[in-house]
Amino acid sequence: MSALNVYASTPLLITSGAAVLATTIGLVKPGPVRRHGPAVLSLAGIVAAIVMSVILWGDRVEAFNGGLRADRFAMMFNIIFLVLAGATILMASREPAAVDRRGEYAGLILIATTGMMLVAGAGDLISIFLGIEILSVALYVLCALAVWREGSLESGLKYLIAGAVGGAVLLYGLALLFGATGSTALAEIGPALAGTSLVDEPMILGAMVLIGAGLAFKASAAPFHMWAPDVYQGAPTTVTAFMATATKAAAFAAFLRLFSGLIPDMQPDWGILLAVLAVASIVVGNLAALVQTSMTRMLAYSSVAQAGYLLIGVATGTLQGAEALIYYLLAYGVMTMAAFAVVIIREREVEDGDTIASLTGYGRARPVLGAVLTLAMLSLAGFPPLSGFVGKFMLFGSAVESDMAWLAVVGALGSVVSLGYYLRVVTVTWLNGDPGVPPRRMLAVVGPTGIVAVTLAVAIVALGIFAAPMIDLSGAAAESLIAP
Amino acid sequence: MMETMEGVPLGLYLAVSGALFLMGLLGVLIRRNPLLLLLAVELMLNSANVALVGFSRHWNVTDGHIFALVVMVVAAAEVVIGLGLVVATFKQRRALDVDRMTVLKG
Amino acid sequence: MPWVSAIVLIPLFGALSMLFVPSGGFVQARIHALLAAVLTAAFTAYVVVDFDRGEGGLQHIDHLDWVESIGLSWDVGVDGISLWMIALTAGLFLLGIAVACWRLPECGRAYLALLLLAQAGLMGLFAAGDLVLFYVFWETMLIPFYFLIGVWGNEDRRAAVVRFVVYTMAGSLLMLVAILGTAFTARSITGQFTFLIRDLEGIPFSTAQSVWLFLGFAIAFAIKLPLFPFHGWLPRVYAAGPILVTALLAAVMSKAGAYGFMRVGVPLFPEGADIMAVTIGLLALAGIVYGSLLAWRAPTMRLLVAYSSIAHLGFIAMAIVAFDLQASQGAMLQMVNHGIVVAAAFMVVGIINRAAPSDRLDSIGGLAFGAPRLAAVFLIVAMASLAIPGSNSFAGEFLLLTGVFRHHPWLAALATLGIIYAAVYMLRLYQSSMNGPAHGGRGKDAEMRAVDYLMLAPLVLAMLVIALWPRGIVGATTNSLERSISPAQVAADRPADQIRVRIAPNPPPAALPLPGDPLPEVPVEEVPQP
Amino acid sequence: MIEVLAWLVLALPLLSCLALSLWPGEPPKAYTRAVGLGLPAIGFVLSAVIFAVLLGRDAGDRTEVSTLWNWVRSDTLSIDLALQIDPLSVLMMLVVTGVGSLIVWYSTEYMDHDRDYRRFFAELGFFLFSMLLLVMAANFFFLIVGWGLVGLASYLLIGFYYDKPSAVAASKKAFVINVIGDVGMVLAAFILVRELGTLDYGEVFAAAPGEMGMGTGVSEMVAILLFVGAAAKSAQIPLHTWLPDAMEGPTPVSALIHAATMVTAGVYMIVRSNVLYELAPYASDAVAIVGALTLLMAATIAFVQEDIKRILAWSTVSQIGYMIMAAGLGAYSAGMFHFLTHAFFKALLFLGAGIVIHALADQQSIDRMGGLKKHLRVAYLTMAVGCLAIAAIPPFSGFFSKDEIIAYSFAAGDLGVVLGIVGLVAGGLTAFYMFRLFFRVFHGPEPEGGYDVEHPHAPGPAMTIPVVVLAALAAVAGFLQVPEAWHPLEDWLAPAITAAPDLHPSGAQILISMIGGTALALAAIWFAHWMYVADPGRRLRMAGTLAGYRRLLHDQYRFDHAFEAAAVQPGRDLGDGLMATVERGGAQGIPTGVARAAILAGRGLRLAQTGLVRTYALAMVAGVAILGVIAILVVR
Amino acid sequence: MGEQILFGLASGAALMFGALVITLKKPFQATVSLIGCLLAVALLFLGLSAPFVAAIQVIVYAGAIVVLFLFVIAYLGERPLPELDNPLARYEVVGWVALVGLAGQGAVLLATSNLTGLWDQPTRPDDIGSPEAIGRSFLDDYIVPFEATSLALVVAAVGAVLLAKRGVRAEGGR
Repeated sequence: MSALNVYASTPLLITSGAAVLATTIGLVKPGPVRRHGPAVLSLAGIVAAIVMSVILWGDRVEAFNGGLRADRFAMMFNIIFLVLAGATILMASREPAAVDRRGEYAGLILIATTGMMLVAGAGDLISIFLGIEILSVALYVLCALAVWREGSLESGLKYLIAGAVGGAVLLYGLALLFGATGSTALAEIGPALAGTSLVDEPMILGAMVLIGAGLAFKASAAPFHMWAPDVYQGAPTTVTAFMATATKAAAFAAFLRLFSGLIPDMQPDWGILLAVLAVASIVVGNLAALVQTSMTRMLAYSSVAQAGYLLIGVATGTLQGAEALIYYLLAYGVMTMAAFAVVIIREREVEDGDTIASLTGYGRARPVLGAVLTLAMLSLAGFPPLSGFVGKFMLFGSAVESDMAWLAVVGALGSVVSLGYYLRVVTVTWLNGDPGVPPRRMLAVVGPTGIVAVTLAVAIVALGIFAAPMIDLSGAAAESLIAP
Repeated sequence: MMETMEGVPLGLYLAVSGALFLMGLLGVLIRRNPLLLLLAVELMLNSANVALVGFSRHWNVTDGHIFALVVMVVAAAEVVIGLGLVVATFKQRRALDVDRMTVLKG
Repeated sequence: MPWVSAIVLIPLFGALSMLFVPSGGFVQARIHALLAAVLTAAFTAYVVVDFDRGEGGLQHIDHLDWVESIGLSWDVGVDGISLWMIALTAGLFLLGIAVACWRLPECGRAYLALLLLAQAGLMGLFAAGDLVLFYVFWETMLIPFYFLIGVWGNEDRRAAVVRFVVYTMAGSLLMLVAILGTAFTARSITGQFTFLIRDLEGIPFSTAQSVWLFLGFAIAFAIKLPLFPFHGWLPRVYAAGPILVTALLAAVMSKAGAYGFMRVGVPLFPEGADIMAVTIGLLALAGIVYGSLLAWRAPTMRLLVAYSSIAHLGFIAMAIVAFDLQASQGAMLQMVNHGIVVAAAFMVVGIINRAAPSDRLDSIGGLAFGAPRLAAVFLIVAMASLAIPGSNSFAGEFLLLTGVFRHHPWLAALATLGIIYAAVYMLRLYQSSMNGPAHGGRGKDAEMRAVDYLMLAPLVLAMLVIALWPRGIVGATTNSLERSISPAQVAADRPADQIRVRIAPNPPPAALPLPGDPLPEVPVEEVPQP
Repeated sequence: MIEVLAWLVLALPLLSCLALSLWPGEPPKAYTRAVGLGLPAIGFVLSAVIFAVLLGRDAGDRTEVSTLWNWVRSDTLSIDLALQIDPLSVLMMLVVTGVGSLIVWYSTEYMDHDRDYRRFFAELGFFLFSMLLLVMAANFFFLIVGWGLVGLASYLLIGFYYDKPSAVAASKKAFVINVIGDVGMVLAAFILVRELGTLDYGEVFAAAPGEMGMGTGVSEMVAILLFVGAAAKSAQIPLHTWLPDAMEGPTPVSALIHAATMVTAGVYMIVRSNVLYELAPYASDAVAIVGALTLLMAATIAFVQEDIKRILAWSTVSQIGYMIMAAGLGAYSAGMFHFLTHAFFKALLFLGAGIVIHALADQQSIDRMGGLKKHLRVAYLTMAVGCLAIAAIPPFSGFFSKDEIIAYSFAAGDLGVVLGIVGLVAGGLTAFYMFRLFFRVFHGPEPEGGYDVEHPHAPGPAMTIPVVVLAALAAVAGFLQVPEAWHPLEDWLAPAITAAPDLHPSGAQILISMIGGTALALAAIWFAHWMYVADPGRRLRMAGTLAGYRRLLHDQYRFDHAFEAAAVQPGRDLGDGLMATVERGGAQGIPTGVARAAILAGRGLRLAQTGLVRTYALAMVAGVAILGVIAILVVR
Repeated sequence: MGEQILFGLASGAALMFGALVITLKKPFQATVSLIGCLLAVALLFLGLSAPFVAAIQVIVYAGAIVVLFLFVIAYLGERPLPELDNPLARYEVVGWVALVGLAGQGAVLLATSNLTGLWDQPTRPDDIGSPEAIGRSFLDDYIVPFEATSLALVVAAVGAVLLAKRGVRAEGGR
């Protein structure tokens, strides 16, 4: 009880409190309070949590005897999660699945966010597992939120079954890691493993294989990705957006904590495992995305491929890799979220808004949203000077620096393939035929979602052109992870 | 207090644990009823618990026990949600067969 | 005064300013675009006039750290190689934008904005002194061209642009890896991490490093050039784009590949370049013959010019890997020439298309009677294109081939086949449309109009001026090209009297090489202290 | 002073071209005439002044180089935009501007009813400029530039009637073959740059003997490659086929470009490069042999031609063969002498033919002619002079020049003797086909059904006077060089021809050539008379003899077929083949294929995505297992 | 000696019941088998000196969670699935190979592990399994997971309510 230090856990406390409050306020009599209360409350909570995370930046405190870390790494990820959660809640203002259950929706998103923050700040294996499970369970529910839709329920159930298996694999891996070292606290595992290598102890090797697989599942890296397209497509699109960005970030937070942060010295041993996963993801994700007709499925496969790029940052096991990964996670989150925002708007406009074909001529009907989508696609494809480029540049750079240039080559070739589908969206948006919506509202951005979309688009550009501050922050976060 | 005692070595527990884990995996692969799938997942979680508790005794720490308890809570939460989904699905489709849940594919 | 930055940024701001032009404000849009283009041209003119011909390195450098922590910087400047590329870009885009303003297509604001963006991209590419910046512009310029062709092109445009972008990116993403590889490898040798081209010159990479890194760059350049057999994207794109865009694309963007070889590939990786030189030379030769034969048999006018472009760029590629000052200067001159000539050729084809029922060569003929002025201009363009002695192109090709001939006589001798074929296919183009009995369209429709003079008259004038005084262009390139090729000359064991300068690594290699990374011999005694 | 004049001479025709072509719309004919004729005529006057100035100087002091500006400097190579005024170029200038002006004058009437009056004179001006650049250039580079530009001018003028497909085809053929020649020259220039580092005449000729050496491969190569250019331009085997087709151009063009000036540029070039040729004995011999073969071949082909201009064209080919042969044998001044006289009499013949054609409303077939003597008196007389001159009947100019070549040949060793005999025989052939033409056009019966026009009309003064002037020159120009008497031309040219071997035909050789040549010519003329005049029906009766050979002659020894089969059609086939295979299948196909493969792979992955959650679990299990295997195999 | 007998019996039972769980096709029977398996595992926990965990296993796991299963089964009724072609038939080999591979890897792992005392007689542990020890540990080192479990339970509660609600699609939703 010596170092309880509740102060350091304020972001989590705020979000979980906000979650409970938002859920509760969603239960009041129907009316404006019920309609807007949850969103306002949760946004307030998110802002407060962000503020606290910023205040805690650099303090390097630990709460609860090291059970929760408030280092820069955790704070950085907190901010990423919170920003994405805020965007999601804003976009969900007209989410059909959230109608009449806004409180629960916001609450679950916030709880999932809390779970993610727990993962990022975890000081022991138990918290990591628990955080991942909390966010997963919350997402199972969110996926199935549109219970009247077959697809939504199906996605929830599929996610649950696959997720349970993935969770069990992860759990077993954590158990082996604990078994090999005798402790679940990260602070003790590290020293316990110092000087050994995976070659010496097969149990650690097994642990890392299982942990890698379990986390790869959460990060939707091939071959553990197969749930992702179905779930992304079936789930309400706002949830998908959140899943595709924040969950992935959480998985990579765990990756970084458990690999780069915990056993960087053993990178020569586990680097190849993650590299294999990265290659598989890049290949599978990009190829499968080529033939999709649904935007969400396409983005799902794209997220598989992006997971591959992100894995490069882990596989290097270096500070630079972590730095690149953290930066790219933010960039990836922003651009994917922006793409989803446009899809969400389109879905509300037309019945089949999820299909790529429905975007035909969208650029002429709604130039601003078309531009947002274009920026998102180009950035995902890695066109300079957008943030996606800077991220890939850093990731490839870290690979080259770690003598894994072949990984960068694979990434580069994958990016070429990815152009096939990213550009298709752009082509359809601008280059093809008649717009479905008359071009009356040239500059219209539709509601909060539109505002989110435009803001994110600005961020895509700004993070690219004015990348320096963000990169410095990522670097500081990575430093607190690897060389505290 | 590190005296040895008459007992079963950790390795055997791990072997049992591993066998249970694989059984769970096998169950997930061969069952079509989502309820049975959930049961198989419970097997896997239990196998992990055996390993955790076994390791805990091996290293003489409580961590494993704590972990196992947390796993139980998580399992409970998962089961609750899982069963909720199963019931909702049943209400919608009147059938419980994961092999027929193929609205989403490709 | 940051002249070069201004040259890059003015078109960019011009493009962005279109956002603030109200829809329907076409006059305003025209003013913005023209102003940007004219200002760019004026600044370029200043830089050309102010250029110090005695200096080989970069001049008018503007340096600003972009993302310091990962070594990115805004670093632009001009040297003798980029000077003329920038001038070419400024001139052609000024004309192009003027033409576009004169006859604004639908969605005119976007069109002008994209043209300006393309100009900014090209300017940045040619001015970049930093490898990453080079890459940034290399990629960025694809996007405006993608839209320009994709939105305003003909029926085949969508498939063509996607192929174009994907194909080009295939090379350039590998180049990105190579850029990273260069910087990190250089760091392991010198201890300094930089993407600045001038600081990466003269670094003693090992042979294997040099070859691999060179290849990484070379594929991107070869695709852009395009070097046979990497030209698969070109014919369809040239055939699909709106004619003005195709003209600009063929005139300026295809030079990016050659420029890359001269500015980056050869000077940074002399050993790799030397080892690959014969291969590239042979591919260039193959491209010359291949492009010529296909141009001869091409069914449509645009394809004919497109394939002729492959042949012409083959000459340039061949010259670049000869590592001969004269060849390089010829190549440089030829890059400018080809830019002017091919732009004019495409514009002429566009004029003919105006009267013709289709782009097919046999769809129209005998225009000379109704359109004598077009016939005259076309003749000049055709002659310049087939490099008749006395034309500007002949000046370029002569210099270039004499240079190549010094080192690879057979390569140069066989390359002259391209000159003969050029006569065949260019006359085919000229005669089938201009001569013979009139059919397929009224000559009057194809006669030169004021808007056509706007573009073609300056181009023809430029051809004549260069034909009369190529030294004006060649003279400015001497020192920069010497800098560019001399390391490769060293690598190729050329006689000492041919090597004019020696490039010292900057900074000198670290005293202690990293373990397991044997440091190649550094010719210390030959290196003059900077 | 003469530098400025020289630049003026060069600039005036260009000015004329520009002044005509830049005039908006169709200018008045008077203006066109004044500019088109006036400026070249002034050029001739200035050339004459230069000639006079040089004449006033010592022989060693007659070479001047005038640089306008440094055209390019790259590495060690520096090329100036410079003119060289020396006896050789002045001679050429005089002929080009002189004969040129006469022909332009002639054209003012000849082209009067053509629709593109202005264009014709503009293009003629351009030709004169190019030709002058060719002969006045002070280095090989601008020689090549002029070389290329005269090709362009020739192309334009051959294709003057551009709506006529045959003219278009002929112009293209001429151009492409000339480009082949250009490439030969360019390659020679490459070697010169590589070996000597310069292209200046002075420097090349000074350095070549020392740097390249006598009879070395390099020297031979340079000479051969230069000769490729000469062969293309001067219609020597095997690059001669364009010249007969070039008769599609207006007749004055044929006279000026394809008879008097441009086609003899090859001779000029060889003479100019005499130093290089003297370094290359084998190449020189090859040149001479090619010249002789061409001479013989063209003369025989001329036998069977029915088109008056084509006869003259083959005759030109043949006559240039004489000059090339002479140059190859080292008799440079003899070659130049024949060039000079040939310029006069061949221009005369073409212009005379032009009068006939003009009178018969553009009828060119000699089958549709005959008995024109009484209609076209001036033409008849002047053509007679021309024919006698080309047939080498004393005292007309051809007699002196041709016999000088033959005599020099006899003096030039064993090869020379053989070639001299060829020359003699060919002289006889020449006399025959020329008088065949002459008799069939002017004597004999009128064609069946009468002429194409009611009354062949006599030409006006603008056409008559130049013809008469040329006839006078063709008659007397031979006296410039009289064997064993005086040789002012040779002396004049001596400063330019520094390396000429000392050939001195003996008196016997001169006599043999003179008497033999004249006798053969007279016999041939008699034979022609016997065949075409004495009994006009005889040629029809004899039409069946030697049918096979005649067909070969009609096919012009099948050079065209050979080219078509050996180079053109394979090129087309190769192009089509490449388009179908490498382009569609490879360059375009492979990227497409890769893209298709990627999409197929994507479809495969899509199929694997069955929607069955158990599949996904299976993939995970398999994934873990594979990772485990990798861990065991790779990490261990 | 007692532990060995306990282990023998419990592990045998656990494996047997586990096998039944995945082979029995009727959900009710399978669930009952799971209870047996869980109880056997609880015995294993006892053998591992973890009485508290064992107790929780019996009370919470077997007693509460599995009962939930039984409720649901009762609610849904027993409906044997119609026999269909196994859509995974063509992947069956892959599955078996993967499972056998995993088993083999597990065996290799156990066989080659250098973990000290893996195959030795166990050392007697301290008092780590008692409620007191666990409580102290929970509130001392593991308060974060302890608190966080509440979140998991909140999610479960909220989620269950949400999923049970009949689909409401009012308020302008499509």
